[in-house]
Amino acid sequence: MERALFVIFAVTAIGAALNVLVRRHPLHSALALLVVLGALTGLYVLLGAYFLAVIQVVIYAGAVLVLFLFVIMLLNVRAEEARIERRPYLRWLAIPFAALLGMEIISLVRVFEENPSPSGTSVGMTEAIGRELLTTYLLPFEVTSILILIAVLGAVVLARRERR
Amino acid sequence: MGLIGEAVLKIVIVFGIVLTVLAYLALFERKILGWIQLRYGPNRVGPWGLLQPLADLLKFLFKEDVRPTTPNPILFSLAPILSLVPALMTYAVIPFGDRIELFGREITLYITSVNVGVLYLFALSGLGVYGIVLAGWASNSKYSLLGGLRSAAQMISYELALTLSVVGVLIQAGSLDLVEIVRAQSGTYFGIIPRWHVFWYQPLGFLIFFIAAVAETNRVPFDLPEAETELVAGYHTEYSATKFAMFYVAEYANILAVSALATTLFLGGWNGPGVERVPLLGVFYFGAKTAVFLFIYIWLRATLPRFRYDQLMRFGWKVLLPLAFANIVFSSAVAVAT
Amino acid sequence: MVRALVVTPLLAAGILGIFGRRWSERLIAAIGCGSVGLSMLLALRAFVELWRLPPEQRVIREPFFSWITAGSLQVDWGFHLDALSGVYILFVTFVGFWIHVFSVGYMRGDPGYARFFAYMNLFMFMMLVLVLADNFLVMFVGWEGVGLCSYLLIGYYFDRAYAASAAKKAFIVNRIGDFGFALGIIMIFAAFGTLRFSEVMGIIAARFPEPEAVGEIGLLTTIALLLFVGATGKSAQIPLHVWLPDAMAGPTPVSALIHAATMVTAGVYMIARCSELYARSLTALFLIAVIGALTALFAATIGLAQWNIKKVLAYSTISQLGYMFLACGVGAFSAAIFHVVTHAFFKAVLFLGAGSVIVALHHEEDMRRMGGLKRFMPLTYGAMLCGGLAIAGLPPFSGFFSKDEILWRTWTSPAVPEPWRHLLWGLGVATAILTAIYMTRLIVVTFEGTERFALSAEGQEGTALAPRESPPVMTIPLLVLAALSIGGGWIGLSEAYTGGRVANWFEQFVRPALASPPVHPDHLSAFGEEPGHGAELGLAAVTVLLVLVAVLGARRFYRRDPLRPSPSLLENKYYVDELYDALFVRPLVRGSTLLLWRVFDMTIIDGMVNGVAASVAACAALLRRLQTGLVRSYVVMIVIGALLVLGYFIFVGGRLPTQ
Amino acid sequence: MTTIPISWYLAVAAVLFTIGTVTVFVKRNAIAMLLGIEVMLNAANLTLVTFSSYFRELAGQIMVFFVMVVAAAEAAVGLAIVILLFRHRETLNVDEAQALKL
Repeated sequence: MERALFVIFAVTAIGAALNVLVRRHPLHSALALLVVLGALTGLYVLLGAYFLAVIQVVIYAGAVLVLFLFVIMLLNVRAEEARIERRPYLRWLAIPFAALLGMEIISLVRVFEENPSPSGTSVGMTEAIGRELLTTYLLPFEVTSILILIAVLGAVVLARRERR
Repeated sequence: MGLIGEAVLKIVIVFGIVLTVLAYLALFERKILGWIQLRYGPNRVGPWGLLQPLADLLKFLFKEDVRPTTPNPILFSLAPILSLVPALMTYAVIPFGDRIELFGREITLYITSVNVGVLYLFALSGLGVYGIVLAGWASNSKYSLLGGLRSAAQMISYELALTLSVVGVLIQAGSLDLVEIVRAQSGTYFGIIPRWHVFWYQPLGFLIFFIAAVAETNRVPFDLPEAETELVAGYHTEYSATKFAMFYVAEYANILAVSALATTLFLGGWNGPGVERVPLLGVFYFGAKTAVFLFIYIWLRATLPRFRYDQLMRFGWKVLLPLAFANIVFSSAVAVAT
Repeated sequence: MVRALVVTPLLAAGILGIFGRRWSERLIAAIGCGSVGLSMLLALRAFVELWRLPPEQRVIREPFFSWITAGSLQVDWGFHLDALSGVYILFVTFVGFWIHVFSVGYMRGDPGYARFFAYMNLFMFMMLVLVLADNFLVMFVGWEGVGLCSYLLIGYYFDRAYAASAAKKAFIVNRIGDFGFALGIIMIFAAFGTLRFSEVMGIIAARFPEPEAVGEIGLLTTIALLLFVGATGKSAQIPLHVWLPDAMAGPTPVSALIHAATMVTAGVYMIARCSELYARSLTALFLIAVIGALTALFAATIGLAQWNIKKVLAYSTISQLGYMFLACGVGAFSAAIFHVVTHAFFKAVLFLGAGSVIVALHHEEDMRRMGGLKRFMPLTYGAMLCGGLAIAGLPPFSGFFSKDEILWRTWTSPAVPEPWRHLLWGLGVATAILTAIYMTRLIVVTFEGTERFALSAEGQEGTALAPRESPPVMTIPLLVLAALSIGGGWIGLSEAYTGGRVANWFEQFVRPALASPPVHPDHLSAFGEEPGHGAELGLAAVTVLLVLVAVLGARRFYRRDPLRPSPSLLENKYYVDELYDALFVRPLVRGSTLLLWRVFDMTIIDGMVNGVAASVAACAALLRRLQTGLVRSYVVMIVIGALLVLGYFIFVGGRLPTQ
Repeated sequence: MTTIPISWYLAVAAVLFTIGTVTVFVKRNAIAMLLGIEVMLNAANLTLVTFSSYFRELAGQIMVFFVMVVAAAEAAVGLAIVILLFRHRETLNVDEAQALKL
């Protein structure tokens, strides 16, 4: 049951992520990302991180991605067209680096291969996270709130039409 | 197996009731609108027009499904579903009553109790935007697109105030679980005044919640996404037949859900005199309180003019949001003091 | 609660600093004083809570947040309230509050009203941090913070050159001391691996059962002496005393609060806080005692010859601080703290009284242009008289009890070898006599005799120019503090006066927080032989008698000729400033000009800077080809870089984490 | 409860991250690039949650929380820049926004 769910969510996530990559139209990419987020939510639930799972939907799906959709619709973005690269020979560089990446991923993942897998039911409860956020991580929390404030101001200033 | 059977049974019952209520909610609205405007309202189909919902249903099912020329036919069909499903999923966590004894076993009068219930509801309400936005986009029509755009901006803006207005309640109840929140509101102060959040420390939060909820469900006076005088019908201009019905039902489902939520969070849910002895009475109380909200919704529609778009944005960001913050500060102060 | 009492003044300082400019004086004063008043009430509550605990467990720890975590260095903002800091917060907030109230009247009409109160509140915050810190680093923050506020407030009238340079002088001289202090802290961490007071002192107590002998410069002595360098800077002891007299350029309440009652006693506080450390180094104790006694005498002689009323008080402060260090040096830490408290009361009275006089005479500070003010300002005169008698050490005023305690403890100190302790006692008594003389001189010259200030054209009182008694907002603090400088000493009444029936309350209270003095090898044989109460009373009687004679003599002497000139050596403060100028400042300036500027700066530094700039420009000419303006190529570079770094760690560096 | 080895989750995260990176490489549309960055962030989040859950250490989830907040901030500012770019250049192609290069 667990494994089946995991496989379903993992395959959905990867498939949808490929869709993000492949689709020409940003709106379709954004919707594929929505599916990725949903699948990840499922994985989070499997991992016992219920609070994050819900927050993932509220923040990412409910706010960030809607913002993307809004901008895509506002600007009436059209699908991307294929273009000719200026330095096509550089493409061949991809092969060695892809190989390097693959080796790195494999060797890193293998570090944890024999690791026993304790379950994580106790962590991830809202109360524990809230307590940690407002005690141990109070300073980062406050700094983040200031970051958000700056981002809001920055976005407003950037997107404002200049009055004449 | 018994537990799963019980759950399935409960889901079926709840959805049966909810869908029926939704159907009659449309009739209810038309009737009340009629009375307020000194008309009779629908009265042809059945006694007092009571069979009108059935007639509407048949009409929606058998009308032609007109499809515009659109580059996104799949999205066009998906949008109403995306709109309806989250709306119906909300009922999974709403507590209609406490537990009762039936056939010798204890049965809870809610489908499930989630320890992040409130967050679950906000997650669903956040997802509800997609249906409208995608409908606006996929219809390949200017009116629809504008409606969808407006809806996206409006719902993001008012969702903030909606979420923040509830924080006060959460602080007071000390839980995100809706059942726990309702339990926290049982009992009375001085033997007379119920311990509901709307009376104790959260009247401002209640007001903000209600206003933001009206905006969140795109109802008058915040119905700009479908403002008929400007946008024909906004995001669902191009929809007809079953797909239109889905939007229609989704809207009423949202209204009902939000009313039920307001009842749960602020008006003590199933609490009322005598509930301790006869738990089934709670369902009645719950229904009555929710009905009051439904009436207010319709009443608002009949009396208020629509906001202009800039007024709507200014109100949300410059009035409701600061008030919600003030309410959080106030609630924390109360929580610290008591 | 401890947090609240610390943070309240900081909040007020922030509010006043940001918004105060446009507010009315009334509002500023309300916030400025209100925050300190609130802090005072909270301190009182905290103290009562502490008081309720059984004596051996009188510690309240309140963690705040973790500040630095780097390797084995773990520094948290935590507050540590024990008997020692409890006494400190109580009198700091109390005296601080009344000085704030006084300032409401003193600073009236000043354009920088909000700035003044913001700095004062910030100072209160920093002082409380210093006192309540539970580790050396947070204490150092408070230590530097009060130094900063001191700098800001000395230079409060920054448009006047002498105030600005006095502020700089205070800052630089303190920097020398702080350097030693910082080195001491670093050594502590290197030696013990922690900075928390409780842990450090615990390790010291466990690891070093015996004190290091005189002349032995071991680990503890080194640390103790380095920390003591910091204390000499902050508490204006020889040779770093030169900044304090100049610090009088600030407004008078500042002098009262920072440069008399609270900040300058931080050195004493630090030594008492580390008493466990100091009690294990006879060398350091001996040096402290000698420097303290010498400073006390030396400053008292200068105080005899000054004409500026605030300068007299400044030298008096240095002298009294010398007493406190003497007490620490002989191992009588509780007596030192006791003197800190009484000194805070009577010195605050004296400074505020001086402030009242200065305001009445339109910012005249020269005693040669005062005289006869008794008639015009009876309340100020009364308060000053109380303060003066207290500092002179006449019973039953508070100064008597603390000073007597110090002298007695010096006489009987187990930590100082035989001839020295009696010699130190002699220095102390000589200082007491000098104190009585200069204080009598100050009061006589200021308040008695003929009026030497310029009256109005008619030369009559009642006209606009005649001095008037200050408003109640200034006299009430004076009276409150005067009352305390009369009665405040009874809390530390020595047992000798009751024949041992009533224990010394103050000492009983602070003893658990302090170490007991070490025993010098000379005294080991005589150990256990308690000197009697009779001896204590006898010595006290001798001192009081000498002081009384000094007061009466000085009164006669200065009434006859108040403007009697003093030896120029004294009037010029032993030419210490000139000496420092010739020894350090001028060589530094010349060396800086000739060597550092002309040679080092112009060729080497500028050459490096220009060379770096030129090489950067050359590299940039190459590197800017990478800046294609194509975002995607940047992304590719970032990712390739990340891949290479990761690859290095996985395949080359071999730093793969293993389970 | 869980019988899934930790490496499975990590492998999924690695693949997602790679796909996100390639998205950022390949797309010329600024919005699509931002979407690729979101995929990368989510992949990183997945590893954090995985470790957090397997080692029963809350810090990882707290970090995810912060990542989400920063992602929201990034999206807000990024999209504002996109709007600005569109207003000035009438395009979303980042390759055309290179007026400042030397």
